Amino acid sequence: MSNSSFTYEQASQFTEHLQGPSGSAPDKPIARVPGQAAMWFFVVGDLWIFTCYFACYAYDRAQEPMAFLQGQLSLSQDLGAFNTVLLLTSSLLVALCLKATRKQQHTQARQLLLMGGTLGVCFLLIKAAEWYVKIEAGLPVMSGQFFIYYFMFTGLHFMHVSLGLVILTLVYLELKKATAGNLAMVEAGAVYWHMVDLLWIIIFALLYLM
Amino acid sequence: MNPFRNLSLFQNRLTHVWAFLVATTLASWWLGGSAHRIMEGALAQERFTTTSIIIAIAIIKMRLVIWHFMEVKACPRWLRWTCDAWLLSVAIIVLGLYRFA
Amino acid sequence: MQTKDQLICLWLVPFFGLAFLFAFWNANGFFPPMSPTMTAEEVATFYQDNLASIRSSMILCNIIGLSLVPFYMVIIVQMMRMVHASRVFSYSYLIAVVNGGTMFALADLAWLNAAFRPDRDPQLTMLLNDLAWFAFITPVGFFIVQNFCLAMAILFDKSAQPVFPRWVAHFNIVTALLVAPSACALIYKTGPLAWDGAISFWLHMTTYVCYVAVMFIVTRAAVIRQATESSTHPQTWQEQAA
Amino acid sequence: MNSAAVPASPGIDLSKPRMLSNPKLDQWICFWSIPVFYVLFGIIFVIFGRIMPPPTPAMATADIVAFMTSPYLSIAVVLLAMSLGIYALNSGLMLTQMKRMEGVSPVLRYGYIAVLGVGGLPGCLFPGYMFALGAFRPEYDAHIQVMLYELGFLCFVGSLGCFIIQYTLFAIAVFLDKRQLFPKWLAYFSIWTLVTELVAAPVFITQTGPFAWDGLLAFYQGTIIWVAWQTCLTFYLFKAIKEQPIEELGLPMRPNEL
Repeated sequence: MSNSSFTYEQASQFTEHLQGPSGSAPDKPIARVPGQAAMWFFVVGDLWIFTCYFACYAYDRAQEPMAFLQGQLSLSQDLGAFNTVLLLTSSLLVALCLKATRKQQHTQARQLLLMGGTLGVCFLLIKAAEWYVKIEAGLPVMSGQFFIYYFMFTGLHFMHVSLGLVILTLVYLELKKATAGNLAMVEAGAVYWHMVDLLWIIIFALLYLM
Repeated sequence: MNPFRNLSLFQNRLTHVWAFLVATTLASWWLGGSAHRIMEGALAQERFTTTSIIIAIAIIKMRLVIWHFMEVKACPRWLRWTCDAWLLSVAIIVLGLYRFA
Repeated sequence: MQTKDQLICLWLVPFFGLAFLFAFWNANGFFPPMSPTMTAEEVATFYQDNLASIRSSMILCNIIGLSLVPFYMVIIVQMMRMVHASRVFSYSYLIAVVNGGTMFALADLAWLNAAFRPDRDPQLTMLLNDLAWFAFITPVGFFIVQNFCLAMAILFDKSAQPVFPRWVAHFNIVTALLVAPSACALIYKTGPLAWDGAISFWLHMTTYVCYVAVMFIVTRAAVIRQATESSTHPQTWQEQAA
Repeated sequence: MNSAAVPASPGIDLSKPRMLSNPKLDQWICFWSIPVFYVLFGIIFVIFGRIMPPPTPAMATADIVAFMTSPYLSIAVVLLAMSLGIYALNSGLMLTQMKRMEGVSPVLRYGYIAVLGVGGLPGCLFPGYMFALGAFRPEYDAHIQVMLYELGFLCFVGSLGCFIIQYTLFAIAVFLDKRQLFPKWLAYFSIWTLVTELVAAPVFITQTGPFAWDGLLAFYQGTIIWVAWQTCLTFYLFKAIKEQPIEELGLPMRPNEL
């Protein structure tokens, strides 16, 4: 990967560039992709795969709007919103971690990453609790299409978050080594984690609010 | 040690983006919560307006995450366009199918 | 010396082979096999009448069902001794053996299940019986690939002292071809290709028994040659190369 | 890696005359079995069996009986029973190339062997037998035919476990491979395949809609992604064999190392 040769000097230039010299927008973007190009291939493809799911969901929802609305009302919007905030915060922490890494503040980066990961774990626990309550309430109630979509979307997202936690753990271990080659990996991990956040934003809107 | 040292949290654009994201989340949460009230009347038209706003908010949020957290704003043009094309397609596909299917 | 364990695995073959032959001879309706043209009621009556022999034989088969696996593993180890560009045929052989063995286990379980409750709906008994015969007679694809791999491995062998003689390769191809038509038992209820027919059953079983017997003899010879060679020659290719 | 040249040793006779002048012929045989297998697969499942694309689970009983008793279905299963073994050759080739990866211990390869040794049966041959059973005896009661029909399709579309582990192991191997035998994006591609495969999980609880076994998500999307993945994988296998240096073939290989 050509990105692994990306040095810290370049990284700090890149950060400055992102921020703008005085917080203003950059005039001309640097032709560079954060992380590995392969990771972006995955992210974009994954987003398109999910788009197919969303299309099916929107179509089916239009067929029987009342049944879907009823299913939707039985979900807890409050928990969903809380989970969204959790993931957003976690995303922020990971973005800050990347910033600290670019400044070669590895200890600080690890602390931030750890906090971000902990929020991710909280997200999973809350999701699991939500499922538990739903299943306890009785599966026959949830026989409709809506709940198949609910369990599929949240289940797939759950899987993505779990994979994301594995990736964050690998990034954490990489940060412990604090060698110069790890920046691309931290960036790739951050990109993946933000994608998980991205998917949750739209899933939250579709399943809980729409 | 303070994990946020040297990050100038309050002047940091990432934090501003995050605050905006949380605020819009709460706004769309309030909007979606009003589904309870609309339920009885089940006005498809009114529901569509609410839905459109909620989806629009989600699209804006995703755009912000892509732009600032994923740093796509400093990426080559093809990636920026791919991401924007995706966002636009999601909006069109979801709302179009929801409205006209 | 890694030949003692191989010889042990080899000598399991005659032991378990005799047990297999006994099991099939003992079970009424298997030697010669029952006809696929029987109606559901006839099949059900058949199971009711022959419960003891079917159950005892099939339980025996269930126990020894995969007992030929160690034998095939000896063949794989012998394939590894050959000098090849890659291990590709050994891998394929292993996967084919696993699949073939699973199908036999499935057949046996279906027979036992049919005999478990002889007074059930005759159609269900017939269904289980059909499934068992299908799984027993027709999954020839794995045997074909297995033999093909062994044959190719022998032909590709670059050892100065071939592990298996070349005719074993041809023998493997011929047995695979003889067994192949049995898959047609999925279609025919009468004639030589039905599961009780001359080709699908008799030729298939005879070929298989002969195959195991011949492979037993040549594999044993190969293992014994390995034992004598490894006492005089270096053990690994690295040592040989050194 | 094994960059040592083939040593002239008393145990090896390199001068043997044979059709084997191409030292990679064994791998090429296995490689060309891949297109052969998938062409047969198409003939069996699409042309003769009409199993792909699948008919709907919500079909009327009379139609199910008509589907199950089609004589072409039996022919398809006969072909399947004769040729399914070929996938052992494909898998063997995959394992041979995985063996060349650097920084990958045999553990992934052994897992791959185990998973592939099981995979084809619940997902392919067993459903084939269900269809063959129905076609073999049209005299079965309609409700038995319906059960066989459902069992067949649920196994065919819904058996996921083996393939999910296969994609996972492949992805891990490609990620760890320092040699980059396969490109990194192919590993990510196999994660997509995994995700789209997971979506077939609800086929067991729905009879209509996108998650049914003939559904847009459970069947079509997964199949399209899988076909694309398989195509890319085949291409890169081709490349890997073609670019494998001659010195790496054959010796030194330890006799007992699988």
